Amino acid sequence: MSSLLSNFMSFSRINGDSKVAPFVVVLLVVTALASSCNLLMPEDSVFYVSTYTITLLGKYLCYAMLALAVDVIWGYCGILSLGHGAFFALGGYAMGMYLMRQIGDRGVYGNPELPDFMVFLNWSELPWFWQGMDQFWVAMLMVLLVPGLLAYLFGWLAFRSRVTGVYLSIMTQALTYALLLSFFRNEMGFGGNNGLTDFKDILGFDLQSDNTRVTLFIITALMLSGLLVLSKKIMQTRFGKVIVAIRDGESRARFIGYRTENYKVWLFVYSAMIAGIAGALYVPQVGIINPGEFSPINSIEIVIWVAVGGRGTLVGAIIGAILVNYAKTKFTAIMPDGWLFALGAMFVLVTLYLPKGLMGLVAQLKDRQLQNVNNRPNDKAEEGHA
Amino acid sequence: MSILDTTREVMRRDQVWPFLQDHSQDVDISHQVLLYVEGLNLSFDGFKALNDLNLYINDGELRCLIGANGAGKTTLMDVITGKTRCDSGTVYFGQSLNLLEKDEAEIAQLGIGRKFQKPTVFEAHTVMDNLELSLKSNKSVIPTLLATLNSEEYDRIDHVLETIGLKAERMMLAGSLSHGQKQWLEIGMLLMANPRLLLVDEPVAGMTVQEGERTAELLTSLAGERTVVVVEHDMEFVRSIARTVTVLHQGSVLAEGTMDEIQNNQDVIEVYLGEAP
Amino acid sequence: MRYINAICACLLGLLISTSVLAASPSEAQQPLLLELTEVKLNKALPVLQQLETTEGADMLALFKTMLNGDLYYEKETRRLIAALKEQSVTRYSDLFSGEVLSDLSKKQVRKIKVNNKLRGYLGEAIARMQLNHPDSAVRKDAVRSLFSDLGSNTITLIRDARLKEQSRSVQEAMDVALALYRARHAEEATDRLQAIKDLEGSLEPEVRNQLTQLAENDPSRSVRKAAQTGLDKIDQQAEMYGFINQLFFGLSLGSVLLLAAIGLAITFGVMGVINMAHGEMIMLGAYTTYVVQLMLPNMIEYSLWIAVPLAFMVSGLAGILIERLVIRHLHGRPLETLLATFGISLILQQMVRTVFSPLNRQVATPDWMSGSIEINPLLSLTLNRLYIVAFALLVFMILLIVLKKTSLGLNVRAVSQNRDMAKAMGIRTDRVDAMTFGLGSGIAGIAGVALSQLTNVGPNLGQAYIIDSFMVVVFGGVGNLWGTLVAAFTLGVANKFIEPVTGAVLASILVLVFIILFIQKRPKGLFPQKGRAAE
Amino acid sequence: MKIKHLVSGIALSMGASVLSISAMAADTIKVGVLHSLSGTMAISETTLKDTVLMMVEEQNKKGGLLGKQLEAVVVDPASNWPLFAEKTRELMTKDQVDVIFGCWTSVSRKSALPVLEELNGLMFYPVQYEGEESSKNVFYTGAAPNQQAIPAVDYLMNDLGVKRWVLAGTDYVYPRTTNKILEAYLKAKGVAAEDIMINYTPFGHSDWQSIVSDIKSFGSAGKKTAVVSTINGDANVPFYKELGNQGISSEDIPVVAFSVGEEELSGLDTKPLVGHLAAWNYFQSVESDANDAFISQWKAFTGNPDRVTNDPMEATYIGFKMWTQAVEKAGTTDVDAVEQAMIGQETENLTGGMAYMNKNHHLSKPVLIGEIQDDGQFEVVWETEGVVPGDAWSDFLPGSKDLIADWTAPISCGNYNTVTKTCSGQNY
Repeated sequence: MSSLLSNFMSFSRINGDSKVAPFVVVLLVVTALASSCNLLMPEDSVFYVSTYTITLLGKYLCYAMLALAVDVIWGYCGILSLGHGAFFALGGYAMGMYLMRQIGDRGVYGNPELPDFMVFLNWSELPWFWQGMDQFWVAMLMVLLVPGLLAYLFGWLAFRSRVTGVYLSIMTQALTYALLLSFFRNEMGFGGNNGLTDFKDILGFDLQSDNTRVTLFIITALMLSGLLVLSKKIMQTRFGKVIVAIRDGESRARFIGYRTENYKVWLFVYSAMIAGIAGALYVPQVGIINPGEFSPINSIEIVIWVAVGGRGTLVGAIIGAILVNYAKTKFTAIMPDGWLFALGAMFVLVTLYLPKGLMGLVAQLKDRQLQNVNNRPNDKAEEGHA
Repeated sequence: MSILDTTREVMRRDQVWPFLQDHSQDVDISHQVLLYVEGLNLSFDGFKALNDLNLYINDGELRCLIGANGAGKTTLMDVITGKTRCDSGTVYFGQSLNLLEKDEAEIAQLGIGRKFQKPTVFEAHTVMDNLELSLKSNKSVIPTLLATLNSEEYDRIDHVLETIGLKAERMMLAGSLSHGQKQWLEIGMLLMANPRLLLVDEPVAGMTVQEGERTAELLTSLAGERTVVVVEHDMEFVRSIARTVTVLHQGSVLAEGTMDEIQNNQDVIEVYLGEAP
Repeated sequence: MRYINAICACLLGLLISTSVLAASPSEAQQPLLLELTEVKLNKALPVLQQLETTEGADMLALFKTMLNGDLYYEKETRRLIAALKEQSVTRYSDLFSGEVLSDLSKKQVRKIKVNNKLRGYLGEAIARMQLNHPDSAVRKDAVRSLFSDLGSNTITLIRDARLKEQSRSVQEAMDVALALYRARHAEEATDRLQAIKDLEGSLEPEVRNQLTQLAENDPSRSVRKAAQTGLDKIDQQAEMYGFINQLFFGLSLGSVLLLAAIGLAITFGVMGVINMAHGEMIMLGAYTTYVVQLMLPNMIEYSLWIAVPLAFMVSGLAGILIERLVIRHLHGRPLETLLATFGISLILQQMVRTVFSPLNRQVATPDWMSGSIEINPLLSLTLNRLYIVAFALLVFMILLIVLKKTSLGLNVRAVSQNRDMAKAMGIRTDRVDAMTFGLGSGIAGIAGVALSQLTNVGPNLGQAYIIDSFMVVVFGGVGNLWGTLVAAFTLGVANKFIEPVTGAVLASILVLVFIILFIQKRPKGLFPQKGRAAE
Repeated sequence: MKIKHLVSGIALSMGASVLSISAMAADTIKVGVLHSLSGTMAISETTLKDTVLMMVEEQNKKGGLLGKQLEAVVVDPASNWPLFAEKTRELMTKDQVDVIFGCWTSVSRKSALPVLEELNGLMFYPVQYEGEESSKNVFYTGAAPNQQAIPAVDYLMNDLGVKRWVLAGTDYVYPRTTNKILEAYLKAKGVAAEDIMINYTPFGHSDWQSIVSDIKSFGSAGKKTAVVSTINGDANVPFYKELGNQGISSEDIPVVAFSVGEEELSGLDTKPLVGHLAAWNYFQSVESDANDAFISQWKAFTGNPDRVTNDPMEATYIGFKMWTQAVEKAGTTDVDAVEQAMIGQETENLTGGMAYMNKNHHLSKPVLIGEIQDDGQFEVVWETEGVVPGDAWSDFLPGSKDLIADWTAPISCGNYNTVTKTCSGQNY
C-alpha cells in the first residue's frame, strides 16, 4: 500500500499542479482506511466499517469509473453519449458469464455445464458465445473487447458519416434501448429479465467472504486511480489537445488536416472500455447483472453525475458520481418519493446555474483567491482543460 | 509473356513495387498552373450557388476574388477544400491531383490551407497549442498520441509567433485574444502547416487600419513561394495587394484582370461597382 | 356470440319498454322463476332451458336482463327486478310490470349471478327468440350467432322463419345456416354436395370449419373434392384479407406514432429543442381526459371532444411554462436542454404519482368508439383504430395549415430559418419560441387524449413513447412535417409486417437497429433540409 | 484543497451513519419491509408495505411478540434489482432485523437471495411465482404454478370443455416457466401440438392488434378455445381493450389470467373484461368472517373505503401470522429456530379453511377461479376440493422432476435429487 502511495506521490511531482494527484492520494488513503477498519477492527468497535459500507463504497467507485468514461468523451470531445450504460452492462455481463460458469455443478440443478436458467428453459447445450467464458482471462478479454468492438462499430459508422450532437445522443440512446429489449429476450441466452445472479466465487475466492469483498473494493479503487491518471496523461498529449480542438472547432481541425472521425472513434472505444471495466468490477460486488442496467434512464443519470461534478475535469466527474449516489442512498431512505423530485431538480438547476459543475465553482473560488494574490502562472493552462 | 519474364519483371532491382511506393505525390505544376477549377456547378434546392465556374490559379500568384454576397466566393472555397461536394465539374490541384475525390483532411495535408470568414481558433487552447496542433506533421492517431515537440519545431513555432506578432501572448488562451489577434493567429496556424495554397476569406474584416496594412504586407510577402487566394470586400485592401482580380457574379466568373481593367469593365460596373460604388 | 353483445348494447335503452310489454308471469312459470332466485349458479341452466321451452319468446326481457347482469330479486318477496345503471345511480324496476321501485335500496335486493356457461346459453336462446324480430339487422345477427350450434330444434325455428323472411341478406344468412345443417347431417352424398354448392361464397368461419371436416373425413370422394375446392377458394380470400388487415394494423400503429411524434417534430424539428419531457406532455393530455371523465361522469360519450381542447390547453400551457422558465435560458445549448428537460420529465412524472396515485387511472371508452365494423367475416376493422387514424391525419393537416397559412406559422418558419434576421424584422422571437413550444406541447397533449383510448393512463405513459417519437422525427428528417408523416407510417407498417415473422419483441428491436443504420447512411433523415440553412 | 475536504467529508459522514446504526439497542423485534416504494413496481408493492405495517400495528395492539414491541423498518429498493441485494444487506447488518417481508418480482427475490443466505436471514415472499426454487431462508406464501396455473387449466378443460389453448405471456421468466409447465401438462393430457399456440410480448406491450387477431383466427377453428394469460401488469389493459374491440367476448374465448387481481382491475375500465377469468388463492369477494374483518381493517387502516384487497395481501397476512406463531412456538426470533418452527404451522385462510406450511417452505392453499364482474370484483365460479400443496419443483419440467425440497432432517435440502440422492448448490 505505502509503496503505491509513494509511487503516486512521485507521480504527482512529475504531474505538476494537476488536481489529479492529490485526489488520487485522498482516494487511496480513504480506501486503505476503510478496508483495514473493516478487516482489522472487531465488529463492535467504534471504528468498525461494516461490509455493507464497503460494498456500498465499492459500488460508488464503479459508478465513478463509469462517470470518468463519460467525462472523457463528453467533457473533452463534446460527444454526449446517452448509451454508456450499455457498455457498462456489457462489461458486467462478460464478468457475470464468467462467474456463472464458476458456479459449475453447484447450481440448484447440479448441472456441471449449464447455468440454472438454461436448465429450466431446458436448453440442451451451452450456446457458442458462452464457450470459454469459464476461463478468467477470456472473460477479462471480453470485458474489454465486447464494449470496445461495439463502440468501434457504432463510432465508425456514426462519426464517419458525421452524425453529431443531438442526433448522436439520440442514436446512442436508441442503441442502449435496442440492447435492453434484446437482453430481455430469453432466447438471447443471458437469463432474460432475471439476468445473471447467485454467483458463488471468483478465481476460487468465496465472493461472500469479507476478504474478497475488500479486495474487490481495493482493486476498484486502484483501477479507478490508474484510469484517472491514464486519462489525464492522454489528455495532456497532443492527441488530447486534438480531442479538445475537435470539441471546439471540428471543421477547423479537419482543415488543419486531422482525420477527426478516427480520433473520435478511438476516444469512444477507450471510453467504452473504461465503462466495460467499471461494469466488470460492479457485478461481483452487487452480485447481479440484469437488463435493467441497459435502460436509457440509467445512462442519462450517468451524464448528470458528470454535469454535477463538472465536465471536462476528470476528478469532477468522479466526485459528482460519488456525491449524487451517496445523496441517492440517503435520500431514498428518508423520503422515497422525494428522490425523483430531487434528481429532476438537480438536472434542471445544474444545467441552468452550474454549467461547469462543482469543479467550476471550486475553480472560480480559487481564481478569486489567486486574484487577490495576483500571481497565476499555470492556472490558465489548467483552465484550458476545464 | 512467360512466367519467367513476369518474375523477372517483378524482380527488377531498379524498380519499387507499387505498394511500396509512398503515395504522397508532390503537386505537379509543370504548366505553372497550381489550381484548375472547371465547369463547377452546385445548387442548394433551386438556388444556383455555382454556375459553370471556371478558374485557374497560377503557382505563386496572389489572386483576389471579389463579388457581391451570394456570388459564390465562399462556396467556391468550400468546394476546393472539400467542405461541400459539387454537383458537377472538376477541381485539380496541379496536373494530377483531383481534389473532388479527397476529404478535408487529405486536402489540407496536400498543402491547401484555409482561413475562415470569422476567425476560428481553438479557444480553449493556448496560442502555443494552437500553433503546435497545426504543425505540418503526421496527423494520424498513434503518432499524434506519442508526438512531442522537437527543438526545430519549437523554433518554427517561435518564428511564426514572431511573424504574427503574438510572442507575448503565447501562453494566453486563444479565446481571450482580441478579434484582430485571432485573425492573425489563424493566419499563423496556416503558416505552421506551410501550405502551397492559402485560401484566405476576408482577412481584414474587423481589423483596424494598421492591422489591415500589416495583413496586406504579410499576404504580399507570402505570395511567391506560396500561392494566395484572397476573398475580400474591402476595395482599398484589394487594390493595395491585388495583381490579378477575379470578379464572381451569380456563381460564375464575370471578369478577370488587373484592378484597373476590372474597374473599366462594363458589365462589372453594371452588376457590381454600379450597385456599390 | 359476439353479435349478441352488440344487440344488447343497442337494446339497453329499449329494455324497460320491452319488459313492460312482457306478459305478466303465468302460473306455469311462477315456480321456475322462484327456483331461479334460489338455485345455485351451476344448477341454473336447466331452469332456464325449461323456461325457454315453456314460455318461449315471453322470456326475452328476462333473458336479456340476465345476460347484461342486471337481473336482481327482492330478498323477501323474491320477485324479479331489472336494474338500470345510469353511471353513478342504479334504479330498480319490476321486471314484468315495469313499475319503478324507487324505495328499494341495495340492501334489499340480491343479484342473480351469471357465468360464461349461462351467458352462452342465454345468447343462443335470445337469438332463437329474435328470429322474428322486427329489425332485419337483429334477425341477421341472430341467425349468424346460431351458426356455431345448429341443433334440430334451432333448425326448425330457422326453417319456419325462412318462409316468412323478406329481407335478402337475412335470407342468405338463413340459407347458409340450413345448408350448414344439411352438409353436416344429410345422409345422401348428393345432398351434401348440393349443400357445399349452396355454401359457396360464404366466408363464415363455421362454413370453413364444416368444409375442412368434410374435406378430411367424408365417405364420398366427390364430396371431399368439392369441399376441398371450396376450402381453397376461401383460403385464397382469407390470404388477401389477411394482408389488408395487417396493412390496417400497420397504419393504425403508424398513426399512433405520428400523433406521438408530431408535437416533437415541431419543438425539435422547427426549434431544434430536444424536449425529453415530450412524453410527459402526452401523459398530461391523457390525465386531462381522465379528469374530464371524472368531472362529467354522465357525459362519457362526449368526454373526448371536451378533452381534446382542454388537453391542448393544459399541455400547451405547461410547455410555455417550461420554455419560459428553462429552455430559453439554454438557447443554443441543445445538449443542456436535453438534460434539463429530462429533469423536468422526472419531476412531472413524480408529480402525477403524488397527485393521482402511482396506479393506472381508468379512462372509459365511449360506445361509439368501441367495437368494430365488419366488412365481411374475415375482415373487420376496429372502430377506435379507425377513428385514431382519421384523427391523426386531421391533426396533421390542421398543423400544416397553421404553419403554412397563419401569421404564427409564418413567424415560426422565419425564426426557424434565420433567428437573427427574424429579430431584425421585428419579430419578437422569444414570444414566437414560447408559442411554438406551446403548440408542440399542446399537440402532444391531444395525442395523449387519443392514446388514453389505447393504453394505460399512468405515470409511465410518456416514457413508453418518447424514444419511438424521437426515432420517427429523426428518421423522417428534422424540421420536415411530411417526413414525420412518412416515417411514422413506414415504421408502423414495417413493424406490423415483421411482427408475425419474428414476434413482437424482435420486431421492435429490428426496427430500432434499422433506424440506427439508416441514420448512419443518411444523417439528416429521409427528407433532409438542404442548403445553407442546414449548416 | 477543496477536493480533499469533499472526499474526507464523505468518508466521515459515512462513518458517522454506520456508527449511528450499530449503536441501536435490540429491545424491540425488528421487522424489515423490502418493497419498492418508487419506480415501476411501486404500483403493486406499496400495498404490501402497508399490509405489513397494518399487521405490525395489530400485533403490537395485542401486546407485541415475546413481550417485545414489533418495530417495522421500511426501506425502498426503488424497483432497481441490484438495490434489493444492497437493501437486504442494509436491513440485515445495519438495522439487524429479525425477519424481512418483501419482494414482488422474481428477479428482485433472486437478487436478495444470496445476501439472505450469506447472512442467514429470514424472508417471506408473498407473490405467486414460477417455482423452481426453495431456499432455507425464504418462505414462499404466494402460489406456485401448481397452485394457480394447473388448476385453472383443469377448470377450463373440464368445465368449459376447452380444446384449443393460447398461452400468451410477457417475455420473462415467470411466463416462460409457467407456459413450459402448462405445455408439458397439456400434452400429457393428450392435447395435440397444433392445438397449442404460444406467444410472448415485451414488457408494457401496447399494440395488441396482430396478436389478438391471430388469437381470433386460431379460435375460429371450431374447437372451444381459451387464452391462458401470463401477461404482466401494464400490458393487460391494452390487451383486454383490443379483445373487446375485435369482438372477442368471454363466451367465445375466455381469458384466464394469473396476474390480474382486484388491485389491477381498479385501474381500468372493466367493461371489456366482464366474464374473463382469473385464478388466485384469494378473492376479496369471498364471503367469510375472517375476510370481512380483514377488509374492514384494511379500509380503516388506509382510511380509504375504496381500497381493495388482493391475493398477495392475503399471502402477506398468512406469512405474518405464521411467523408470529412460529416465533411464539420457538420462543425466540433466532432464524434457525423460527425456520424449523415455521414448518407445520397452520393458520386460517381469509377464504376459509386452513393454510399449512409444508417442508418445502411452500403453503398448502385452496385455489379459486373467479369471473371478472363489472364492479371490478371477482365472482368465484370454481374452487378446488380442499387445499393444494405448493410444489417447489415442477413435475412437468425435465430439469426438475426429480427434485424435491425438504427442510426437515435428514434431508434438509432445497433441491434434493431423489434419483442421485444428492443436494447441490446450497449457499450455507
